Amino acid sequence: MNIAEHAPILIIVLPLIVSLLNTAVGLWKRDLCYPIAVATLGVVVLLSFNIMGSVIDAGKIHYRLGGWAPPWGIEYVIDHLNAFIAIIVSFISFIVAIYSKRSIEQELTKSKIPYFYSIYLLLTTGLLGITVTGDVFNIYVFLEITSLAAYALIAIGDDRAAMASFNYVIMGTIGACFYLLGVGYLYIMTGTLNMADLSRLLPGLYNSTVILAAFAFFVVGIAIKIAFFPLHRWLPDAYTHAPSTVSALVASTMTKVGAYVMIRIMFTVFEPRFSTEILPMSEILGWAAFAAIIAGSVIALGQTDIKRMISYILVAEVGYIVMGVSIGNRTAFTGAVLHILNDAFMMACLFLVIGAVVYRTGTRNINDFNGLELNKKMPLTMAAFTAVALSMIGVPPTAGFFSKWYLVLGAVVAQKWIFAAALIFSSLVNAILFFRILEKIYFRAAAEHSYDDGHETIVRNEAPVSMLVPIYVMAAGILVLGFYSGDIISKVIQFTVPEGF
Amino acid sequence: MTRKLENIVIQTVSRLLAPFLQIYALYVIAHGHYSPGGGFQGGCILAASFILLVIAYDINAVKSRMSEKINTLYTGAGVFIYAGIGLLCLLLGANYLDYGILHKILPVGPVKARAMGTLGVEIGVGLAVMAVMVSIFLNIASGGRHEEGAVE
Amino acid sequence: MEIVSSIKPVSAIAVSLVAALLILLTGERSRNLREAWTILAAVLKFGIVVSMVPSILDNKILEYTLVSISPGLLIQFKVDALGLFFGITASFLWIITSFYSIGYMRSLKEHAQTRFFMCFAVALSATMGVAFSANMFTTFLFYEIITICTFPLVAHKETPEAIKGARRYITYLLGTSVAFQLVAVILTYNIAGTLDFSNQGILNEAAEKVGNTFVTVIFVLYMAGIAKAAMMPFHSWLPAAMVAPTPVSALLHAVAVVKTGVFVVVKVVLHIFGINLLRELGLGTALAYFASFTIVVASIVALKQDNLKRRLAYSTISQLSYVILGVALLTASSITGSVMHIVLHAFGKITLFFTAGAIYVAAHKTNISELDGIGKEMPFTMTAFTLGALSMIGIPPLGGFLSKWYIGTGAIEAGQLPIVLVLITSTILNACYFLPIVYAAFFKAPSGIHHAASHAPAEPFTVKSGTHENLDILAVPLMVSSSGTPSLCAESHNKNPRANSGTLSAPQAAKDENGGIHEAPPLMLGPLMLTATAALVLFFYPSVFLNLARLVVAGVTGGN
Amino acid sequence: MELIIAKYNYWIYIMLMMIGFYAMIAKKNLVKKLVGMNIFQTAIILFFVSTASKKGGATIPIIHKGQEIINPAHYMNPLPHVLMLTAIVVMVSTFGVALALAIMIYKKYKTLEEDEIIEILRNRR
Repeated sequence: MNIAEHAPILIIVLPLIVSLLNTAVGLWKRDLCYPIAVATLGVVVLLSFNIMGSVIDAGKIHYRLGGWAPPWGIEYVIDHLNAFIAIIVSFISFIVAIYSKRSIEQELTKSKIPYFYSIYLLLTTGLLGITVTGDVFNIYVFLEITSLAAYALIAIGDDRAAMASFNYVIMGTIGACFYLLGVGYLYIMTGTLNMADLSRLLPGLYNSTVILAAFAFFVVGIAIKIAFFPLHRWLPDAYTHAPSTVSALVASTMTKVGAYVMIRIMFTVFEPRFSTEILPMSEILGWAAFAAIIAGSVIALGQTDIKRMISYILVAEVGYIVMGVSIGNRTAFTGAVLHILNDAFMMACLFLVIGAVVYRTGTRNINDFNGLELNKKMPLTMAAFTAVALSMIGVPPTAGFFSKWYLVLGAVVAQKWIFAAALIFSSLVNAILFFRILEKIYFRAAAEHSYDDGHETIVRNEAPVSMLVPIYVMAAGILVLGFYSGDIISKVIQFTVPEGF
Repeated sequence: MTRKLENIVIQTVSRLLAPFLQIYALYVIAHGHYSPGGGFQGGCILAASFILLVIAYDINAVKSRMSEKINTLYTGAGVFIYAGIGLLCLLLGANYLDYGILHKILPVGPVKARAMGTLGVEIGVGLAVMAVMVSIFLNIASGGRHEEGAVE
Repeated sequence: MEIVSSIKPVSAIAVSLVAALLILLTGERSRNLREAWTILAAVLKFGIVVSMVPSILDNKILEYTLVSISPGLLIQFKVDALGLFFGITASFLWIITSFYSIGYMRSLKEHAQTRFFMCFAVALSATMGVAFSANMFTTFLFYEIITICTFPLVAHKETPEAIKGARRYITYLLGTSVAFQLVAVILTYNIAGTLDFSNQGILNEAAEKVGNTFVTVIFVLYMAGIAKAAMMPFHSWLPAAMVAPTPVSALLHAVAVVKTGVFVVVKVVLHIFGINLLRELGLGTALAYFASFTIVVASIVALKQDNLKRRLAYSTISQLSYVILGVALLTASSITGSVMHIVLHAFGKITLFFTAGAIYVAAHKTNISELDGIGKEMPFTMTAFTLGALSMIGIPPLGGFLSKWYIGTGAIEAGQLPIVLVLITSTILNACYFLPIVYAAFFKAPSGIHHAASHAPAEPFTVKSGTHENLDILAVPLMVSSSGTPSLCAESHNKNPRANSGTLSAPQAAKDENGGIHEAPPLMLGPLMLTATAALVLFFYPSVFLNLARLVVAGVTGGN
Repeated sequence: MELIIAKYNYWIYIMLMMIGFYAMIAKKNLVKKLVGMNIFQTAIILFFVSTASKKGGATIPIIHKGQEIINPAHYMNPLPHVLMLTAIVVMVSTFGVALALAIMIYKKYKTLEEDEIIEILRNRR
C-alpha cells in the first residue's frame, strides 16, 4: 500500500474509524481517548501535507472510490485549493485538540469525554470530506456530518447552548436542504453528480431557468451554512455558548470550509462566466458581503460578551472572504484564499485565548477584564492575544495585514471603491474593538496601581501548558505567515485562481 | 415513559413478533447487495424489533440486553467492519472500497469477491445502524437518563 | 550611484529588537542588567548607523531585501542619504534618551519599567525601519509598528487621562493611516505597479494614464494619512499624547514618531511623486500654504497654553510643518533646509522636553505659571532650556537658524514671498511663547542668579552652497524678527552658552556652592545639557548633516 | 393548468416544502418546528424520488435470471433512491439530535414554547 497514493481517503477514514473506536476505548480506559484523538489528528496533518506535496509536484490528484470510474463512482479530486484547505482544517483541528484537554475536563462531566473526542473526530472527518470530494452530493453528506457533529458539540456548552444549538439545527437544516435541492435540479438536468462532469455539461444549459434556480439554491444554502449576512443570526448565539474548544474549532474551520464550497460551486461546477455574467450572483454576493462587513463590525461594537463580539467579527470576516471571491479578479481572489488561512488562524487563536481566560477566571464579559489584572496573571496568554488583536486590525507585519492588502488592492483594481471602503471601515472598527479590550487588560485605573518596587500581590496564574502551546503555535503562525504569504501565493494560491480571472 | 402498560395481549404478540422481525431484518441486510434492501434498511428493522419491545414492556426490559455500553460497542464494531473492509482493500493494493481485490484472500473470483465485500459492508452498516437507532430511541425515550452522567 | 548589498540596515533594526527581547527576559530581576541592554543596544545601533556614513558619502547605496511578499512587493531596505540622516539623528538621540529615561523612571519610581524600555526599543527599531526602507510598503509596515508600540508608552501612567490621551493617540494615528495612507499606498501600487522609492518619483507615467485629479486625490490621501506629521487638522493627538512620561514625549514626540511622520512626508513628496510631477500639478505650493497655515495657527495656539509640555507640543506641531513647508517648496535650498530641520529641531526640541521632565522630577511643576524664578533653583536645566528655545526661534548661533535660513532662501527662490512672511510671523510667535518662560525663570524671582556673560554675537557664517544673491535680504528679516521680539530678547542673549557645556557632573558641585539649587538627577541633567550643546555645536559644524542633505537634494533634483 | 398536472410531483413537493418551511419558521413550539423540519426534508426526498420514475411501467432495477438484454427504459433510475437513502440517514440523525436538544431544553426551562423560553432568558439576565 502506497500511503501517498491513498492519502486522500486516509485523511477521512482514519478519523472516522478512530472516532468510533474511541468511544469503545472510552468504555475501557477513559484517559486514552485524548492521546488517541490527538495522535490521529497528527497523522492526518502529516497526510494533508503529503497531499499538498504531491499536488505541488504533480498537479491534480484523482482518487476513485471503489475503483469506479467517474461519473459513476465517487471521485475525490484534489487540486491546490483542496489541499490548501485540507491543511488548514487538519492543522487547526490538531492544534485545538491538543488544547482541548484541560478546558474539556473543566466543562464536561468525565463520562462524556470519550464522546466528545468521538464527535470531535467526526467533525474533522466531515470537514475534510467536504474538502477532498469531487462530487456534489458527497459534499452534502459530509456537510451534514459536519453540521450534526457541530450541533452536538455546541450543545454541550453553557446553559444557553441548547437553545442556541436548536436554532442552529433549524437553520442548518434549511441550508442543507436548499443545497440538496440545488443538487437535485442539477441532477435532473445533467444526470450526473460529478463536479468535473457537471462543469463539462453545464455550459450548454446556462440559459435554462432550472439551472439558474439550482444555482440560487446552492448559494442560499451555503450562505446559511457560512452565516453569511443576512442569514447569520444563528452563528453568534451558537458560537458564543459553545465550549471554548468547540468555538475555536468551528469558528475557524466551518465557515472557511463553507466558503470553500461556495468557491467550488461558483467557479468549478459553474464557470466564472456564469457566476459573474449570466446570473450576476457575484454582484449580489458582493453587496451582501459589503452589508455583512458593515453590519458585523457595527454590531460587534455593541457587545459586552467577548465571544459574542468575536462571533460578530467572524460574520464580518466571512464577508471579507465572500467579497474577495465576488470581486472577481486575480488579486481579490488571492486575497480571499489567503484570508481563509489567516482568518482560520486568527479565529482559532482568539477563541483559544478566550478559552484560557475563561478557564482561569470564568468570565467572558469585557467589562470584567478591567479589574482582573490579566496582564499580570496571564502575561503569556495576553501577549498572544495582543498579536491576534493586531492581526485582526490588520497591522503589519501580522498575517491579517497581508490578506487585507490583497483584498483592498483587488477592490481597487476592480474599481469597486465602496468595497475597499468597507474593508477599511471594518479594520477601523476592529481597531476600536480590540484596543478597547487591550486597554482594559493592560492599563488599569490609577487607584489600583501597585508600584512595582514592592512585592507583587498578584499571583501569576498562567494558562496550563497544554493550552499555552496551542495558543502560541497559532500566534506564531499569525506573526510568521505574513512573511511567507509571498511563498504561499506563488506555490499554492496562484493555482487556485479560476481561469478567466 | 416508565409507566407500565400491562397488557398481556400486546406483550405476547410483541414477544412473538420480535424474532420474525429480526429474521426479516437479517434477510434485508443479506440481500442488500443485489436487490432493494441493505444495511440501513435492515438495521432499522432490526432496531424496530427492540423498539417494539420497549413499547410493549418498558425500557428496562431492553436495557438489560442492550445497555449503552453494548450499543457503543456495536456501533464501533459496525463502523469498524465497514471501514475495515475498505481499508483491507487498501492494504491489498487497490483503492478504498474496491472489493474486487478481495479475491486475493477469498476463495472466489473478483466479481463474486465484490459481492462478498459488499455483503460484509452491509453487515457492518446494519450492525451500526441497529445500535445507533436503539441508542437514539432509548436516550430520547428516557429523557437522557438512560445512562448515568446525563447531559446537563 | 552604486548599489551595494549590505546587512547593516537590517542589523541596525534588529539590534534593538533583540534588546527588546533581552529586556523582557531580564525583567525586574536585575534592573541594571536590563538598562544595560538598552544602553548597549543604543550604542551598538548608533555605531552601525554611523558606520554606514562613509559609503553613503561615497555615493553608494546600501540595500538589503528581507522578504518578498509578491512581485513588486518587497520588504526591502535601502540606505540613502536621507534615510541615513534620519537614522543618525534618531539613533544618537536614543543613546541620550536612554540615560535620561533611566534617570527619570528611577527617580519617579515608575511602574512597568520593563514594558517601558521594551516598547522603547521596539519603537526605535521601527524608526530605523522607516528610515531605511526602500519602498512605501516597508515604510507603511514600520510606520504602523511605531504607532502600535508607542501606544503603551503614551498610556504608561494608566490614569484615566493617560488612557484617554492614548486613545486619542491611537485613534488619530492608526485611524488615519489605515483609512487614508493604506488606501493611498494601494492606489499607488495599483496605478504605478511598484512602490519602490525613486528619485524621480514613480507616478509620472501613471499620472498621464489616470489623469491629474486622481493623482491629486492620492496626494491628499497621503497627506491626510500621515497624521504623525501632525499637520492640521490631524494634529490634536500630539498635545493629547503629552500625558506620556517625559522621556517618551521627548524622544517619540519630538524625534521618533513625529519625525517619522515628516520623514515619510518628505519621502512621499520626493520619491513617490517627485519634484517635477508636483510642480506640474501645483500641489507643492498648495501643500506649502497648508503647512504655513499649520505653522501660524499652531504657534498662536501655543501662546495660550499654560502646561509646559502642551506648549511644547504645539510648538512641535508648528515646527514639523516647517519641514513639510521646506520640502513642499520644491527648491534645492528649501529641501536642504527642511532636511536639516529634521535634525536641528530634533536636538532643540528634545532639549526642551528634557528640561520639562527635569523640572517635573525636581520641582514637580508642569505649568508655566509656576516657573517663576525656577532658574535659580535649576540653573543648568534652565540654561539648557534657553538654548533649546533659542534654537527653536532660530537665533544664531544655534542650529535652528540654519534650517530656517535655508527654507527662507528656498521660499525666495520659489518666488513665494508670502511664505517668507509666514516664516517671519512664526519666528516672532516662537519668541513670544518661549522667551517669557526664560524671562520668568531667571528674572521674575526676587533674587535672580545672573549668568552675567557677554552675549556671543552671531558669528560670520559662510554657507557653502549659498550662491544666491538674496541671502542677505533674508538674513535681515530673520535677524530682525528674532531680536525685535518685545523687550525680552535682549536678556535672552546675555550669557555665554558655551560656559555650561560639558558639565555632566556639575549639579553636585553646584549644590555645594548654592544651597538653593535643587537640580534634577545627573542622569537626567547630563543628557539635556548634551543635547543643548549639540544644538549649539550643530550650528558651527553642520558638515556631516549638510553633506548628507546635499546628497539628498542632488539625488532628487538631478544634481546641482 | 396543464403545467400543474404535467408536473404534479413538483407542485406537491413544493407545497409540502412550504408547509414544512412555514412550521419551521413561524411555529413557536419547538417540537412543531421539528415536525415542520421533517415535512420539509420529506418533501425534498419526495422530489428526488419522483424524478427517478419513468413513464411506461418501469420497475425496480433487479436483473432477473436469464434476462440478457437490459433496456434502461424498463428500469427506474436507482441513483436518486440511493441518494435519498443517504438523505434519510442524515434526516434521522438530525431529527435525533434535534429531539435530544429539545429534551435538554425542556429539562432546563420546563417548557417547549419558544417565546416562554425567551422570556425566561430575558428575566434571567
